[in-house]
Amino acid sequence: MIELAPKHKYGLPIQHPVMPAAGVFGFGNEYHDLIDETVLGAVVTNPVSLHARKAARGPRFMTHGDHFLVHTGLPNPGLKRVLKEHRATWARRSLPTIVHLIATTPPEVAQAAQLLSGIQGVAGLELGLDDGAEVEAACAFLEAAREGHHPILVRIPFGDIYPLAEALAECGADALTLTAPPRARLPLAPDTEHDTEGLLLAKGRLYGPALMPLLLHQLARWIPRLAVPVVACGGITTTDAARACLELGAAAVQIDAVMWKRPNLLTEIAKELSNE
Amino acid sequence: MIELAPKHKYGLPIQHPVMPAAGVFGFGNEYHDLIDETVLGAVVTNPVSLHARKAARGPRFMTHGDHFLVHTGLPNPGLKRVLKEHRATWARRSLPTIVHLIATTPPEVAQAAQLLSGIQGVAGLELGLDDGAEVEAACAFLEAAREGHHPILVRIPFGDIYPLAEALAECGADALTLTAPPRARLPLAPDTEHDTEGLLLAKGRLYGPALMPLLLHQLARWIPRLAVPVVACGGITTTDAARACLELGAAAVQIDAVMWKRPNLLTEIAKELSNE
Amino acid sequence: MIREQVAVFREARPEPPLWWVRFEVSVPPAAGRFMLADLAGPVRIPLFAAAIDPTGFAIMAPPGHPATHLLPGARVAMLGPLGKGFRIENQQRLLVITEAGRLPPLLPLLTSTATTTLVVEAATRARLPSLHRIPPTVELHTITHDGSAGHTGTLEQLLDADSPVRESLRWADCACFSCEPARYPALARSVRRARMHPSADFAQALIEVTMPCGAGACEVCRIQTRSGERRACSDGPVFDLLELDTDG
Amino acid sequence: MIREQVAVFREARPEPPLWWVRFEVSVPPAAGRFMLADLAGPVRIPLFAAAIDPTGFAIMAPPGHPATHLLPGARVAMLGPLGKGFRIENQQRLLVITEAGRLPPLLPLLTSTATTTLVVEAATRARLPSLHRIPPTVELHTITHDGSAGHTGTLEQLLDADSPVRESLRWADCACFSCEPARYPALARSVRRARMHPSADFAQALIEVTMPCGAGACEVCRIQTRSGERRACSDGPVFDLLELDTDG
Ligand SMILES: Cc1cc2nc3c(=O)[nH]c(=O)nc-3n(C[C@H](O)[C@H](O)[C@H](O)COP(=O)(O)OP(=O)(O)OC[C@H]3O[C@@H](n4cnc5c(N)ncnc54)[C@H](O)[C@@H]3O)c2cc1C
Ligand SMILES: Cc1cc2nc3c(=O)[nH]c(=O)nc-3n(C[C@H](O)[C@H](O)[C@H](O)COP(=O)(O)OP(=O)(O)OC[C@H]3O[C@@H](n4cnc5c(N)ncnc54)[C@H](O)[C@@H]3O)c2cc1C
Ligand SMILES: Cc1cc2nc3c(=O)[nH]c(=O)nc-3n(C[C@H](O)[C@H](O)[C@H](O)COP(=O)(O)O)c2cc1C
Ligand SMILES: Cc1cc2nc3c(=O)[nH]c(=O)nc-3n(C[C@H](O)[C@H](O)[C@H](O)COP(=O)(O)O)c2cc1C
Ligand code: FES
Ligand code: FES
Repeated sequence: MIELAPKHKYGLPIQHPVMPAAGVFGFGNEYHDLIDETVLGAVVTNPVSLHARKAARGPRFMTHGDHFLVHTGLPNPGLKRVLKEHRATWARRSLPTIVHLIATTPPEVAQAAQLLSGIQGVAGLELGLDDGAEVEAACAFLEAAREGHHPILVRIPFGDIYPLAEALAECGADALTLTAPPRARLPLAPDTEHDTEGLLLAKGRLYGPALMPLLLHQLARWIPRLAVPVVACGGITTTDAARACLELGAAAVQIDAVMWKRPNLLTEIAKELSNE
Repeated sequence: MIELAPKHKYGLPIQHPVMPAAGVFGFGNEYHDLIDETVLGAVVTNPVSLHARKAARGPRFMTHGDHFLVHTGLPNPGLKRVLKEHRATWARRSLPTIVHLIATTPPEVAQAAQLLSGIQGVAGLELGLDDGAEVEAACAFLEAAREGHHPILVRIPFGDIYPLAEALAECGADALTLTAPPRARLPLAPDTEHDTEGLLLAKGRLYGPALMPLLLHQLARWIPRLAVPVVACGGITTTDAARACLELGAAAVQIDAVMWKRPNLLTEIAKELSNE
Repeated sequence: MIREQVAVFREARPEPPLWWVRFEVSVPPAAGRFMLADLAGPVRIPLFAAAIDPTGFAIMAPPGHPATHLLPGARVAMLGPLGKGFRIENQQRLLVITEAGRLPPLLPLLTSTATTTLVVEAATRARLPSLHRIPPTVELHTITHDGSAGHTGTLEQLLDADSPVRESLRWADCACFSCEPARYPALARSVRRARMHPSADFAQALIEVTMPCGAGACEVCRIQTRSGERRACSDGPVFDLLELDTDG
Repeated sequence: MIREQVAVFREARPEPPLWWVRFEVSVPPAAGRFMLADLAGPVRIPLFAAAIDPTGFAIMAPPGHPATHLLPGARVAMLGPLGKGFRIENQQRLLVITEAGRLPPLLPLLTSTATTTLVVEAATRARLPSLHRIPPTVELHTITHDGSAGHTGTLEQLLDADSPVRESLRWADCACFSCEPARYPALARSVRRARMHPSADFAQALIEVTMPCGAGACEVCRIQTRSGERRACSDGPVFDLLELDTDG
């Protein structure tokens, strides 16, 4: 048993150290027929906000060798609609659901956290911050998320571990997810119509195998000085990499967008780790 | 003509916007027979320190898909020996040589900068800082480097743009190189003897194509607020990527370790850009 | 609910300007549905069938497509069939309207039992597809922008003018489109002008966008419809064309 | 000063447990020198010749090596020949000492005009290389750790004991080694014990380390010698064995 929220009154115990990252698994049971959820520790939902959000305009996906950029704008139908469609799935599920909440504004986050408070199957919230969030703003979001009664994981942007991780642990985050994928840009083919800033560049978050060695470095540097559990996330595509995260002190690992290519990898890694 | 050091009394004019990054081209004319240097703007030497440095122990190189980790410890025979062996090459070269100086201690950097002051062909110094350098320490290194009379480029570590870039521009850096490759770690095969910290992880700097989109994001974010020229460095492997850096406002680009695989790429990109 | 299948690559042969690539698989995708294949690259690639048979399906892919680099007998992991395809059951008179380059995923429609009319648009004659994949029973209209073959103009112009193309739209029971998605709002309006009260699904349009997950998880494939955003991978990729008239 | 060549891949055939892979190239690498080939992966891969002929060279590579995946006629960009190879000109009695798995880069030495003795060490008989690449004129001594073939023990033990292996070292004009680099300091001391005043380059050792650039630029290939750090790619990869005795 792994306790992700040792300081929280209810805690957030999980049976296994592997889960999908926010944004790769959907809200409900999209992968039901492919994936044996029982070997997972938890399921993290796609990002959701109190109000509906529309998809980003412009290019949303671009490959770069083994890597790719995704820029969706975090579209979602709003929390109420998500609850209506998926709360039954969460209630039926034998393992905890962690709802990923987009840090839009503190009042919206507070209202969303309250709405989620009574929901069966939801065992915790993961708060997703925007890049470059200032410490006070990030703490205000955390405060707001704590107005529900769930344990709060905060997912830290790739470039912001230094200002945010220790501060949020002190402000009362139950656990930290290190990290959200980094922001990146790519030159677009010159004939592309979508042009975000006069220049032909696509914007987005970078996914791919190169994130893993960068993540390991950050875990080695930061876990020793963080007083809360850390969930590792970023480019983990092998059991060796997942194990390295755990040996560096991570409490659990999240598997990100590699799932779309290899849906079984999530449970393969989970099974291989649980056989050790 | 591109002026890399507009605020410096002698300036650092270069004819073309492409040069090799520190550490990929050697000290002298190793690539003489392969590369037409005349299409380059400058040549940046391998990192050198006042005193000799030995190679790092443990694994120095490890691949990870299209990426790799390098950890050499910046070995070099010390500045005097390098001068003895290579100053004739620098003097003969028709384009500027920029000597990359390792920021060991401020007094050593000052002494090295003075030694380099009279050397024919040397048109500037690039100061390489360690990761996580504090602002005051970084400025002290810059001060020391300015004790010679050369323009100073400071190469900023990947994770330290936020604290260092603006501060160093204000402390008098003539230009900034964004960035040195990021620190990273990789799990070693379990049978490896070299084990750096009880755990089987190799340490090093990460090179490869995924750095480019991360670089473009940082350039877009930082160039508008920096009052000095920026030299872009990190994962540039195509003319499109080099052009994107220049369009984002970089004064020049450095081509890094891809050179080892494709030595001609440096001059290919340089030629393609100069034909535009 | 997603099925996983192992397809076996059987052959790839050039059929200029494309390649014909055939896979064996237990459950092939119907017209307009797709498989997500684990070929090269960091995400899976959608494959639409250009031909379907009891033991598998074939795609038509451009040169350099990773499916053209497989070795015979190679096993390829595929998710699917995924998505909602063309709904043409019990339609007597089928009209298929397509840009030349977007014809392959509609080829299976041409072998349906219905009486079929095919309208193909290309910039110029050289861009028209070779005819040998088009059954002789299919009535063919070609449109070229430069008038080098068939009718002169664009699809929109011919649908709006008094033309045999518009005539075929008038008489059809069902019209299946495959065009650049940005054209669909205008095409929807042309359909409305030609038919007074088109029924739901009278005009159906295939939207080909990037679909990295195919599972409704990644939200990359979102498209705007009159009734809000929908996912191409699970709500489509074949949509009611009139739903795509988001400008109107 | 680095030469660039385009090699043409000619054939790859299994020669268990390795593959025999042949390239045509104008200037092939002599024994102990290498080519840096642009095959798969983010850096070039060093290739040492297992056989040299006027039109090219062959390597012996493990299964899965990217050279075994080339298609006939494939053109491969190579830098080289690079480095300093074995210096065996005018040597009458050549001794070649190698771990079984490290024999291939020494095979060209066996076809030199000298009288040659080969000592091959393996953990057990099954690990010994197949004999058909060893010319019949070569005198062969095998050593196995478990005694399953030839002499029993390790190379160091046999060099230090009163053995035919030590005897061959006594009589040789030149000894060429190819072993795990960590063993060289001990082997250097064994050589010193067997020969009173070995001349420079009497014992030569091939050091195989990662060489990403081959140009003396990356500093990854640095190795420690008695006279300071040297680069395997340009100062070696064949060094005077006695120079590698850094412990002593
Ligand atoms: C206390 C503090 C600590 C900091 N720590 C760090 C650090 O450790 N590392 C570091 O790199 N920087 C750090 N910064 C710098 C900070 O991240 C940036 O200055 C800040 O993000 C502004 O970004 P930008 O406007 O330059 O560019 P962009 O990131 O391009 O953002 C442009 C604007 O658009 C908004 N925006 C961007 N993307 C979206 C989107 N998808 N949807 C909606 N809005 C969006 C941004 O919020 C911003 O207002 C820190 C800043 C402060 C004040
Ligand atoms: C003002 C300030 C601003 C900062 N800004 C940022 C920021 O923007 N982004 C960010 O990520 N962090 C930032 N930091 C944090 C800082 O980078 C780290 O806390 C610091 O690098 C210490 O690293 P470490 O000891 O945790 O780990 P490591 O990086 O592993 O270093 C361990 C120790 O070994 C030394 N060392 C590491 N590698 C070598 C080597 N190859 N050769 C010799 N010595 C080596 C290091 O100097 C350190 O003492 C900032 C810190 C300060 C004080
Ligand atoms: C207001 C705001 C809130 C955000 N909240 C989240 C979040 O909850 N989870 C997350 O992973 N990223 C969050 N981000 C960062 C987003 O991932 C990113 O900035 C963007 O909105 C969504 O990514 P994309 O638009 O690049 O696809 C937030 C960004 C903004 C602007
Ligand atoms: C004292 C010190 C000085 C450094 N100076 C430089 C430098 O001049 N240039 C540079 O690119 N990196 C510099 N770095 C960062 C190094 O690249 C890196 O930390 C390490 O020393 C060399 O990389 P490696 O050992 O990981 O190969 C310095 C590091 C240290 C500890
Ligand atoms: S392809 Fe991912 S949601 Fe449609
Ligand atoms: S291989 Fe790069 S210096 Fe030797």
